[in-house]
Amino acid sequence: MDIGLIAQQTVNGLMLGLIYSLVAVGFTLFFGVLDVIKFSHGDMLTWGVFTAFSVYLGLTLIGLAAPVLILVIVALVAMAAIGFLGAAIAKVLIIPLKGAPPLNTLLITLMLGTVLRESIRLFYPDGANPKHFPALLPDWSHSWGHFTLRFDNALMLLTGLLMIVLVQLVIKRTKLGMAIRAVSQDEETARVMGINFNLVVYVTFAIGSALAAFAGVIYVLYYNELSFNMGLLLGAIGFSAAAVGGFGNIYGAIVGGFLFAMLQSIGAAALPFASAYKDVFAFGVVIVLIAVKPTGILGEKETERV
Amino acid sequence: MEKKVSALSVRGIYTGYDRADVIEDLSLEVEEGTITCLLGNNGSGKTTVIRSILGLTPPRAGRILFHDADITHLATHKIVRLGLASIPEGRKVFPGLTVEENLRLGGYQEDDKEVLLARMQKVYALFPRLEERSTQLAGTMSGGEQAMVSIGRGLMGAPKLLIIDEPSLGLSPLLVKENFRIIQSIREQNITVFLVEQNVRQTLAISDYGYVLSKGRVVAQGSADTLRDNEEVRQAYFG
Amino acid sequence: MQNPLLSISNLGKKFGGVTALVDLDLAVPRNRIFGLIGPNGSGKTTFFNVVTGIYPATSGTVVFEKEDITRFSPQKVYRAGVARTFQRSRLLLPLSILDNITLGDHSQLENGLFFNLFRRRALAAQYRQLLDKSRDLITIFDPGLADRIFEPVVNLPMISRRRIEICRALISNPKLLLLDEPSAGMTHEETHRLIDDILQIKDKIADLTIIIIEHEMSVMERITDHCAVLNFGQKICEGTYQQVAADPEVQKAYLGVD
Amino acid sequence: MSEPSRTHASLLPSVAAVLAGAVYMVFFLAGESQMVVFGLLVGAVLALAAFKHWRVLDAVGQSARDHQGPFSIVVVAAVAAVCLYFYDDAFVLFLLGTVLVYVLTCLGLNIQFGFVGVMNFAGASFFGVGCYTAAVLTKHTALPHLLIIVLGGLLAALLGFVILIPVLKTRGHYAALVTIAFALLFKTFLEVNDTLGGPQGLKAAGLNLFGWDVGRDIAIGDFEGSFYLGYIAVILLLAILGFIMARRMEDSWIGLNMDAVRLDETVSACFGQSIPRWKITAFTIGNFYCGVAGAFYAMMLGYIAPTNFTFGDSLILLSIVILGGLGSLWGTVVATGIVIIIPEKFQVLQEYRFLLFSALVIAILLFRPQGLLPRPLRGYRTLKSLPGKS
Amino acid sequence: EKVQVAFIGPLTGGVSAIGVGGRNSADLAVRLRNADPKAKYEYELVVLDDECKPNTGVQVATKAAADKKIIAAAAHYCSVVALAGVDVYHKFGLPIVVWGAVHPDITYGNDYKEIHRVNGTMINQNEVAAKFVKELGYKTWVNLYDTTDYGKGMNEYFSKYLTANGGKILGSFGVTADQQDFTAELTQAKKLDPDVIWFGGLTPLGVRIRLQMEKLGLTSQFQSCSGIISDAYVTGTGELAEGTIAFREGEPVEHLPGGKWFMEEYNKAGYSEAPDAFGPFAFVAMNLILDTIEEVGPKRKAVVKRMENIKDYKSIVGAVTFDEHGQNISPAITKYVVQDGQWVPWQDSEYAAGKRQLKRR
Ligand SMILES: Nc1ncnc2c1ncn2[C@@H]1O[C@H](COP(=O)(O)OP(=O)(O)OP(=O)(O)O)[C@@H](O)[C@H]1O
Ligand SMILES: Nc1ncnc2c1ncn2[C@@H]1O[C@H](COP(=O)(O)OP(=O)(O)OP(=O)(O)O)[C@@H](O)[C@H]1O
Ligand SMILES: [Mg+2]
Ligand SMILES: [Mg+2]
Repeated sequence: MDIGLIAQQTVNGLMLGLIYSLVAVGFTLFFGVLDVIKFSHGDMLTWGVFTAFSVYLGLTLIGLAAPVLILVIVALVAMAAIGFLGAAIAKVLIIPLKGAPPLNTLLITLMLGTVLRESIRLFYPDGANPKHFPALLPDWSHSWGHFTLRFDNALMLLTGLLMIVLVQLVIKRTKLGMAIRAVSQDEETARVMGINFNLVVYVTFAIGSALAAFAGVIYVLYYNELSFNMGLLLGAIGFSAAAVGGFGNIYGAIVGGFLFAMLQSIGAAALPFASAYKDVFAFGVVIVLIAVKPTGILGEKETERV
Repeated sequence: MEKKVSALSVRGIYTGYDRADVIEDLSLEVEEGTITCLLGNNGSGKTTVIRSILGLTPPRAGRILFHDADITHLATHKIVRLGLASIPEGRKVFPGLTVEENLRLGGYQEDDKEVLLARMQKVYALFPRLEERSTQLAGTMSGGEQAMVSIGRGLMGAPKLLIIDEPSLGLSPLLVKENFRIIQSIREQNITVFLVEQNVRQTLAISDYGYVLSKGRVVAQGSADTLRDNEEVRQAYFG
Repeated sequence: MQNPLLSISNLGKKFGGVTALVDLDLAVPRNRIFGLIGPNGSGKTTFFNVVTGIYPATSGTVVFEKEDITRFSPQKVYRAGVARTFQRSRLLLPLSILDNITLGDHSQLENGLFFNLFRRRALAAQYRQLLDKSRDLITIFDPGLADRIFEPVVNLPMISRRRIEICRALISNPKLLLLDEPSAGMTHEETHRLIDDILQIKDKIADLTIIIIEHEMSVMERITDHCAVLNFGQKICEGTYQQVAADPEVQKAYLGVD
Repeated sequence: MSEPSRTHASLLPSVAAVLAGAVYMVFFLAGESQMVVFGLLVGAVLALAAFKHWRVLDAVGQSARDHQGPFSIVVVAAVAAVCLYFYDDAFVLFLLGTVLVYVLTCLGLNIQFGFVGVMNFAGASFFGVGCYTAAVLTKHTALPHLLIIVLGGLLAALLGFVILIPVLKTRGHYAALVTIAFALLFKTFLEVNDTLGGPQGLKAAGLNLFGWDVGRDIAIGDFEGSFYLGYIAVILLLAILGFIMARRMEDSWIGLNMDAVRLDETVSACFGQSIPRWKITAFTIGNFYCGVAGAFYAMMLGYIAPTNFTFGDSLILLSIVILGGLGSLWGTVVATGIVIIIPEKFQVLQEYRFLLFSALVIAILLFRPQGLLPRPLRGYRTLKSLPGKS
Repeated sequence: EKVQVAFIGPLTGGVSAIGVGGRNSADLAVRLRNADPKAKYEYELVVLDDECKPNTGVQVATKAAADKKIIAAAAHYCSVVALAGVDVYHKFGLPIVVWGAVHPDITYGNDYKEIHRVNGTMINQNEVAAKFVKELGYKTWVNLYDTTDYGKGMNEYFSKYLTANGGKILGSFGVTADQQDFTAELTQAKKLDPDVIWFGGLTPLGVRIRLQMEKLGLTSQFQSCSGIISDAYVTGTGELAEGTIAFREGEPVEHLPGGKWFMEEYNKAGYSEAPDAFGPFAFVAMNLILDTIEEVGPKRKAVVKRMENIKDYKSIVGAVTFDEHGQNISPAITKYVVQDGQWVPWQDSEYAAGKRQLKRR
């Protein structure tokens, strides 16, 4: 295979990996704070994207024309709105269930995902059909043979990674981060330390959900398309990435996300069988990896002793 | 006569878990600057009293006052922020956090890094083992080492009232003695102590006042000396 | 020593940088109560964990009944006749007292799929037998618990849980019983009742050796025939309780007599 | 020493409850209009709330637990009666048959998840293995169909071994990942690959039992009933068998061992349990249930395709198990009824039905976090009633 | 006397837009009929959701077929579901008219008299398509198709006719129906540098592929099939839709007098969703059912018998004539191209007139 092609596939894989990673970081956060899988995470992303789209339409309606300004507003509003939604979900659905078996949370967020998805399909104008999201970043690009490097891709990649680093810093370096980790270990004792449990959960869900919206904005800038069920598979892959990287570890989510994207790219481009098998290949490798490293690549350390 | 100030006042509380009440019509006072102890058999409800005070299992009826502020239905973190810290029963450390992180969480209310560092040094001086193992995950420490973490974490705060639930559980005799010395020194820093312990002889030796709990009710109370001489208490706890 | 039940030689255990056991040599005689004491973090629990196969030994050997069990899995150690309790009580909280005790008798039960699904009458017979056995056992410790044998253990206070845990370890008639701080958190009176119960059981079961870890010295004094003291994973002293308690090193490191 | 001193409850409340349930089902299933269906649904919720308030439900539960055997027989009789009531309504019978198929499947998942704690997010895949087995074998071989149903179960169990190693090595969410990956992989594999019909799927022959073509309408004397009665008879029998086996498993040392493995692997190991053994047992038996149910379903349905075995379908199966209450066998039965029948009854709502259904499940979970019928403590009740020397 | 007729289609899930559009169109047919004073009966439409899943399909098929009050049904957009349902309809004797599913076997895979179809099969469409694009002068193709029955079938027939006509397929990629990222496949395609990228599948994927082609700087002509002929494709791709070519059975609705009338009535009725690509077919299917019932009365057997020889039935998608399998044999295939944000029949377009150029010609 020639270099240009490889370079192109690498960039493709990086972009895909970034999106997966961003989704996976969200899963890791929720898992980190409440030990729950939030299966509606992918659909939160969809809501983020549709919020962004609506804001975009609104802004163009009032005549705003500067694309970069639009983009910034769109992204901020989407993140704020979905962050708020995430906190609200935590309040109404997650915290009331914290005494119940953890699987109930899984089921309830699963159902919530359906509610979110179906609401868009049914109540968003023409929600059942895919929509076009305009390119808001300048479309400068440069080509070398089969390889086209686009400025906007590079920018997105950078912002995305920056975002992840930011979240990582918040978790590792701030009091909030410590509170999040304490809450995940032992809710009651955390409260006895003076930590406001509910607040920590709200904030975590807000951050995780805002991150989903952010991932959504990146997604839609990259693919220029949105549809009501885009979050479904993205959620499943994000979860897989978080797990294969090792839950509770943000670097694990990154590793998992890029790994998954890489596997899919290899499956589609470099292996002799049909490209449709790429998911079979990627998930197959994931199963094998988990068999070898049962708590993910950067797995959690064993903390239990007898 | 010196004026007595009540740091904690529990008035006629009823507390239970799912069904029956474990605590029935229980009242007690903890005077400021004293060590007050709560004695009782296993399962008599001592921990439940503490949970009620901390708002973890709020009482069904009755009132709890902390320095005259009604904390009966306050959220735990708010109660704690009023100046009430605790060393919980059963070495409840954060297993997945390191020893140092556990200690830092004990000083969660304190923002001044210097102060925290000084306190941590003090804890390390008391329990050198913790300094040695500051990066070990607390969950992998031995039983007694976890007790040290839990006590050290309690010392990291600067409360007005410290509630301690069976601190010497699983500590070696040497450390048990050390532990009682620490509690005494806490009082000397003008921190009120409310203590639950099974080690009755030593507890009464350092306490000012005590309550004896049986099946969720106070069955005896008095100054430490009177309790020590109480025949029933002797039988049950000294053998 | 003639024919010890358990003999440990050269046993070592490391956790990363932490050395929990170093070159430990021990011989535990049959039919005795053997005490293990030592400061916090000196490796006592780790010793239990290595013997029962939860942690693999880093070096050395564990010989039980002339069989080298160093590399045995926990299951095999149990089948060889070693039962234990845990420093932090580990019961199956949602299950009933009966279930928790029954679990200890795993080796005596028929666990085959066919037997359990289709030979229901034989199973029922086994069940009744076990029910009686469990009741009798728990009655020794606390008759009150025998009446509540179908209730979940989650609501029980710690003392009851510890008793149930000991019953769980005893029901299979092990040759070696490992008790890790059984009296922790009990009052004086409760502790001594527990010791009475243990001694009573010990009398009933002909061939039972017990290793007990305790920080409550009155217990050690009353119940042990022989004691070993660990410090920093090493044995620093061995003998009767009176002997080890008189040892200056033990006093300094552990008892705090100044 | 005696049992906890509680008087034996009478059988009456539970029988009354089953009868009421059966009558309700008849009305609910026969209800056509939007108004009737909603009225019945709201009525049921209100009635349950009221009964709960008056402690009627406790009495029913106690009565049912004290009389396992008779209670179960009454339930089966009631189900049979409801089916016979709709003897010529092919659609209602088909729906009831589907419910029974899912009951069997979810019992299997409950053994895996509720008993031993292995979360299986690929239930629909193993179900699908059964379906495909039936479709292929009925077409290409002359094997007796009953044998094919069993083979469906065996093959599903066998395929489970593909992911056995990671399932054994992992716990919790990591184990979930393994089965999720398997579910996604399985469906894609079926679609991409043409040997098993590809995305278009396969036809499956109808069930034929020892020369009895179950797909033919039933005529006995003057009685003329839909052929689905035959299918229901068969699947009812299979479901009962599955239920009895699961119940026996629960009330035996196996159930105890599985509970122990689920709750604390370290303790289990220290008391001689082989953790892999019980995980493999539960996983394999559970998949066997799925496969058997699948094989039967393919024959009843007549046509199968990969889109029936998606990750989403697995999630529905798992929802049933959680909704019913983990490890609760009767809970599974009730939850299956709700999850299968209500969306169908919501057909009048057309495109809004999934939305409402999801909202309904959320509401149930919020108000009933332990599941509809939480699993009672093991009381070895099925053993106690057995005669025998002790 | 109230007569019940049914509509079955996917109202939930990924292709629900088409299903809901079809439902509205069928509903329109019934409404118009009920408003018609000459109508002999009053009709009631029973709507059932098959979710585009065969098991649900069989379930609702059974529901409709077992309900003797329902005389006939306009059914199915998804081929798998139709294939799963035909046995049920036959068993219970319910006449159906398929309004969207394109798999040949639905009609040709059996001899059931109850099954009819107003739209064409994927065979006709691809035969015409292959010939047409070859004649436009293109030489090389890269095929992408989704691995559903629809995409795979399309790929099979298109490839067959294309190679028969001398076209060269440089590579073909199956993709899963919920796939979002096609950059890996398209990068490969870019290297192969074909004249045309052909896609067999439905709108959502079509949109994604067209957009991602642009991302990667792929300048080949984009060609697809009936699955993407929808307003959603145009709105989803924006300006990039321009010049996309695709094919659909039936005469161009907008050409037939009935077509305009249909759109007017549809808008008048005030449905909140568009009829979408197959709305007209659903309308025709339902109308055919209603006409037949009017003619022979509300009896299933009579309807089946009458439908055996439907010939030159005038409809908004052209004349309908059933062959012995119930397949409409007269569907002309219309070639479409997107021009200024509209699907325009090729012959009316500026492309045909030579005013605009497709890519790479
Ligand atoms: N979470 C709970 N749910 C139900 N009952 C409980 C719970 N916690 C404690 N109990 C019951 O409440 C009673 C009092 O328990 P509590 O822990 O307060 O006693 P305690 O005096 O602290 O005993 P210990 O010396 O064991 O610490 C006991 O009978 C116990 O079984
Ligand atoms: N899983 C583990 N990982 C790391 N270190 C461990 C682990 N388990 C034990 N240790 C360390 O090994 C040492 C011995 O621990 P052990 O639990 O055996 O002590 P112990 O003698 O039982 O003490 P205690 O009386 O306090 O229970 C301790 O310092 C402990 O921190
Ligand atoms: Mg207590
Ligand atoms: Mg220990």
